[in-house]
Amino acid sequence: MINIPDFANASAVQIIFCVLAFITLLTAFLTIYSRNPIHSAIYLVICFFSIAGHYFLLNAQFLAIVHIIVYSGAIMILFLFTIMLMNLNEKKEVHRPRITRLGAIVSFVLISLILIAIFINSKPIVGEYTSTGEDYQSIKVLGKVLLNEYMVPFEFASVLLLVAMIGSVLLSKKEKLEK
Amino acid sequence: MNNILNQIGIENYIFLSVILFCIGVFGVLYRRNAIIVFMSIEIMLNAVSLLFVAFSTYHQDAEGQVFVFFSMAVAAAEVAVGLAILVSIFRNVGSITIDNLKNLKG
Amino acid sequence: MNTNLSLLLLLAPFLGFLINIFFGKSLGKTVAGIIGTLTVAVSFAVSLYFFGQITASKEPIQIQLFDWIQISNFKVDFGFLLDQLSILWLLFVTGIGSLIHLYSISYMHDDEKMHTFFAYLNLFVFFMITLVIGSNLLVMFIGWEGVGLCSYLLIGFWYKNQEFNDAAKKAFIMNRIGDLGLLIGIFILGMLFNTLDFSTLKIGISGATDLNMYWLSAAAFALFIGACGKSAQIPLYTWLPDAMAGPTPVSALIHAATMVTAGIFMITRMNFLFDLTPDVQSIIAVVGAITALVAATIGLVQNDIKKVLAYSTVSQLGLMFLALGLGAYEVAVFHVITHAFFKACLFLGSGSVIHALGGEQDMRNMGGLKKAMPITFGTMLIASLAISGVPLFSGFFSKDEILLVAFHSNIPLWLIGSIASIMTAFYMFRLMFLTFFKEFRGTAEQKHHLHESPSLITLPLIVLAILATVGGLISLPGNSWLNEYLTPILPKLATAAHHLGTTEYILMAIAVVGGLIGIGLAYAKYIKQDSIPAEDAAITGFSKVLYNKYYVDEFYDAIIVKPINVLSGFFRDTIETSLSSLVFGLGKVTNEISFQGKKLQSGSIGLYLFAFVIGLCAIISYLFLAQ
Amino acid sequence: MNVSLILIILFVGALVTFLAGDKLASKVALFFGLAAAGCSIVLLNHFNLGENISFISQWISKPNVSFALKADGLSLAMVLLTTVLTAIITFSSFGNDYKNAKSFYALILFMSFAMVGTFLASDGLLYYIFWELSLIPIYFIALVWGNGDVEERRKAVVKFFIYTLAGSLFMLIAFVYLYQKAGSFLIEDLYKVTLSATEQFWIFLAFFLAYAIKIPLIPFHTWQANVYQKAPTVGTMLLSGIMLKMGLYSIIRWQLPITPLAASEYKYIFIAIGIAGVIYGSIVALRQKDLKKLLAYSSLAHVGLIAAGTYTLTLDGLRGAVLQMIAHGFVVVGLFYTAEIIYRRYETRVIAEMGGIRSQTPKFTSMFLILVMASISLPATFNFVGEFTVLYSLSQVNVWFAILGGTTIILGAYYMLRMFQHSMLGETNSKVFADVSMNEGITLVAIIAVLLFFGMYPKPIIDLITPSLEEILNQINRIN
Repeated sequence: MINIPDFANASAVQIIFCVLAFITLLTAFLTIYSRNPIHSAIYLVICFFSIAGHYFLLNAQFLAIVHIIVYSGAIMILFLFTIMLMNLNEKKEVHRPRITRLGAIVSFVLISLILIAIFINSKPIVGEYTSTGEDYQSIKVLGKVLLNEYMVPFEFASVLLLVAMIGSVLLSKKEKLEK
Repeated sequence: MNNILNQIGIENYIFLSVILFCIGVFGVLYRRNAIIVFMSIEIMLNAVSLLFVAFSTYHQDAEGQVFVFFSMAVAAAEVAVGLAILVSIFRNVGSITIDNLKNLKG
Repeated sequence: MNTNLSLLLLLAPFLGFLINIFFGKSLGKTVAGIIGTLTVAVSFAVSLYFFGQITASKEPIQIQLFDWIQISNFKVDFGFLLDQLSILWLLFVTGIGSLIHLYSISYMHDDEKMHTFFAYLNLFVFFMITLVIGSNLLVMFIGWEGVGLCSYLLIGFWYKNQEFNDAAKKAFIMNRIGDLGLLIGIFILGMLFNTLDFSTLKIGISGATDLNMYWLSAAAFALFIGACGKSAQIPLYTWLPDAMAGPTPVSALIHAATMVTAGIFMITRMNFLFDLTPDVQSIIAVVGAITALVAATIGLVQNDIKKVLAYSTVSQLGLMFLALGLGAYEVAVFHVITHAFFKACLFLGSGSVIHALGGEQDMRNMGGLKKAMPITFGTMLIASLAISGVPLFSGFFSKDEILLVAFHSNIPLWLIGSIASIMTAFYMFRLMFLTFFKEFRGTAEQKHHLHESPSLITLPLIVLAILATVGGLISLPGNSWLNEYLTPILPKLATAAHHLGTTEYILMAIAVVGGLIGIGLAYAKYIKQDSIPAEDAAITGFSKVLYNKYYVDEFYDAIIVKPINVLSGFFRDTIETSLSSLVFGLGKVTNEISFQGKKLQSGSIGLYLFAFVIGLCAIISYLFLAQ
Repeated sequence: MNVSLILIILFVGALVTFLAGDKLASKVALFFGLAAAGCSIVLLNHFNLGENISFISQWISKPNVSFALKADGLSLAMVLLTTVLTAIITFSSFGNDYKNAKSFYALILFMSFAMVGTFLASDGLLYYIFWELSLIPIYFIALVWGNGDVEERRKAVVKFFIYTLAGSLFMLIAFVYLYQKAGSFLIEDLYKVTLSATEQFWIFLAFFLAYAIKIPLIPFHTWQANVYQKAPTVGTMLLSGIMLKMGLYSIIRWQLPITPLAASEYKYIFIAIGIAGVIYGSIVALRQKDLKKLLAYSSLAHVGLIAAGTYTLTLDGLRGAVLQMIAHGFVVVGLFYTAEIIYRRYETRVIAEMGGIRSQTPKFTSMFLILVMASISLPATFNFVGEFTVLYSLSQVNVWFAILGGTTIILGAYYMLRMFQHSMLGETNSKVFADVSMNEGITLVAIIAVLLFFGMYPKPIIDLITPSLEEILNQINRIN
């Protein structure tokens, strides 16, 4: 099922995909592997950028932009701030028992195998990707869908963000010890 | 209209996101640092989002992207609250190694 | 008319019971006694009326009152059957009953709970009448158990003494063992013939062609066990001597004249069944003969005046069962009647003696009462002569007929019966000699108070003594009014030959001589030799075994009562606790599992996550890959 | 007018009693108890006139559950038993002062409500709900108002609660399984389900576990004696007088007709279990020192016989069982009440500490003796009618069953008379025993009157229950 890409005759898009995918996987791995949390965060930012690149590749420009803003911009900054706030570095990393590592690797292998096996077993994918030519992912269309069909969840999402904001403020406020 | 998937194929996206997801799982299990675990979770979320977008293109339907949009909102909220919790844990315990957090021991 | 009269017959004693139990105390002792006596006398009068009616018409009177119990294949009516047999029984139950009530007015006058006593007596008569006139086995069973209840109440009348209560309890439980047998018999009959009604059963059993002999015998045997319990036959006889704990009128009425004859009544009622089951009949005959002999031997050495009479009763009942077993129902009935007369007389006489001696029952402390109590002595002498089978007294005729029947069917049984009769003569006159002859052996104070009993006591004695003398007239050999009277009940009688041959006369002579030998032996030992039974401790040898009643009570105690009690303790202490701990153990196991399971909840997030992922893998692979 | 009225009266009664306050509670409860009894008698009259007094309405559409109350002769007889006994039990407690009386009496009425519901419900789930509902009030009654050491009491009562609850769960499983087959919980639909022999066996067993624990049959009886001893007498009366009849009733109504094949296949085993209970209970009762415990074991023996009667699958067995259920309900309530009367005066339940009561109070003794005699089923008491019929049905199956089951009349007489002898007879007790009060007298006389009247004239009850039992028997025999 897995088609080995024919690099010799690869089109530009294919090459871009391969590069992006490689970057995504590598940085994701490095995020986990790196001992220094700061490095991890930075690798993660790169990973997010590459995913945004995938979005561009898939012609989802709006989502790609939002992704960069939210993830690389907001979330990762939050991570970095927190890491710095806690002053984490390599030395604070505790020793991991071998059994943990072994368990992690085993389950990694297991879940990969299972997921891949599922997709291999699932119905073959249609070879031809027809296109109706309809516009479905421009900002205009997305806005209409979001504010018509998904208006209520959209509003809820805003409420959620508000609540999250209040919650995080409350949580990170220094507790006044009342006796 | 020229569809990008004609050149790349949806299965490649599937494999990409599966592997990405598994890396996330691996991170969650492998690392003891709560912040890294958090990051791994973000990786898993992104893996799923990527698949959403890929299938959105595949089905020529905007809804997949809308869902990614919502999941981003949730992820943002989650990170905000989660990190706030981590901060307060760090303040109280002095460490964010998850091995030390055993208050739930039965 | 008949319905109302039969209800009057039944309910008059019940009314007496109600009045005495509710208002007895305020009415006063004498009034309570009179009410008790009168109500029974009313029943007697009604019985007489019915007797007249039945001798004229010869038609049994069937009365149906209401449906009682509904069973799938038949229903049980609450009804009465007044035929020759039940009316005969009614006559002597209510007749002797009223005499004994009369006697009790005086006898129980010193007891503070005399009204209760009369209430119980009335209740007894009520149940006894129910037993006798019930039209089916189940109504009879009401009376059957009811008289058991009254017997329990009356034996334990002086309830402050726990030994008396024990005796009462023993009587009730022994009776209940028999009752279970009776019930089983009823069940089998119900299943076989779809009815419990006597008249229908009779038709069903006599008319049926393909009878299942196995079940028929089982039913007859079960009924016989019931009769054994009520009529104190081996192996269920031990309650009757103990029952002497009750007041003496009770012993006379219940444990000599009426209740204990219920078994004979029932077997006679069911004669059509027993006639078809010769195996059971022979069992009955053998059991009766052995009971007669065993009880007579025990009676030889007893020193308690009432105990002697009690064993004598058991022995006489044994003779009646012997007759029943040989199919001579009319002879058994005849003996029941004569026995009722002379045994009631004897018991009441002994009561009179005990009364005079202020409660003394041990014959070793009596003697020489002849002069002080002439009427008591005279009546008791007549009764003793009757029971010993001295010619012309009633007992002679009835006992002689039993032996006659036995001789014709089975010589060993005849021999056993004859020996028992000789022994009877011996111990009865031993009783008479020890009690009434020679010098008084009691305390001086008792001697000072010696007196003849008041006329309320002596009157019933005299009446009974007369009846004991002339009672034999109802069934003279060769010309039996009783046999003729009972022919509708016992169809065999119509065809039986009644002729007196040489054999019969020889047997009669043997019986008379035997009786006289018994009397003579007693005379030789207790008058000539002037011997007095030894103290309890000095009794040795075989007489010790006899004195202790062959240790049967101890035997039963050891093989039945003790094991049950031990078993009960074992169940209570061991089985119950282990069952209980089994249940608690289940709880403990659950607890332990949860305690162990708690350890999984280690609090380690890493472990949770690992488990989570593995679980996820499992679920996913099940959902997607398992197909 | 239909049977839901009784339920409404009892439920409203419980609420009103709770609101009435401690002082009025007992009287209000008695009023509602009598109202319910009166209502059931009126309904009985309507029923006898041929009116339809059942009540059915859709309750939950998915799953398909109806609020169905079906009143046939059997149900009505049991309802009558429940309501009349509730009134008697409530009245019997007038001599006692209870803390928080309003809750106490409200719980009694509530329990009565649940039990009446159990007897009437003809929808499986509804029945199950009522069945479990009845457990809650008795749990609190026994736990809060019981006697003896608190810790031990808690242990006994919690054991009882969990034990019966666990048993009932099997029944629930059986109902769920049946629902999957039938698509409805209505009893008529459940009757129609055709089940294979294996299915029947498991369903039969599931029902049996629930009922055997509730009744209780050996060897599931270990909760019984302790709870009877620890519970307040009112609780004991409710438990022994009515609640264990729920189990017996359910055997007849639910277990046998739903799984007739298994019932006839294994009937010998279950009759044997019942009879083993008779003998075992009687023998254990012989050497009990505590009056209430002795009565508990005697109850074990009697219900064993009743259960054996039901499993004979004959009309006589079922009829005798129902008659004996009613009779036993009354007599056991009476006996426990006498234990309570003695306890009120002597503060003891140990038989050895009693004795010599008869000379002080002949009235009480007579009534006690009548109850004892009824309990050992002397003819002309109601118990005899029941026991005779049951034993007869056993003899139809096998005479040996009747003989073994019949040992109850011997052993029963033995332990009851022994108990009577040591508690009532003997030398006058040094402690004063006050004569029975008005309330106590009325209660006992009422019970005795019922026992004696129906002992002589059981026809009304026989006529009432027979048609419905015949119908159930038809259901049982439908496959054979």
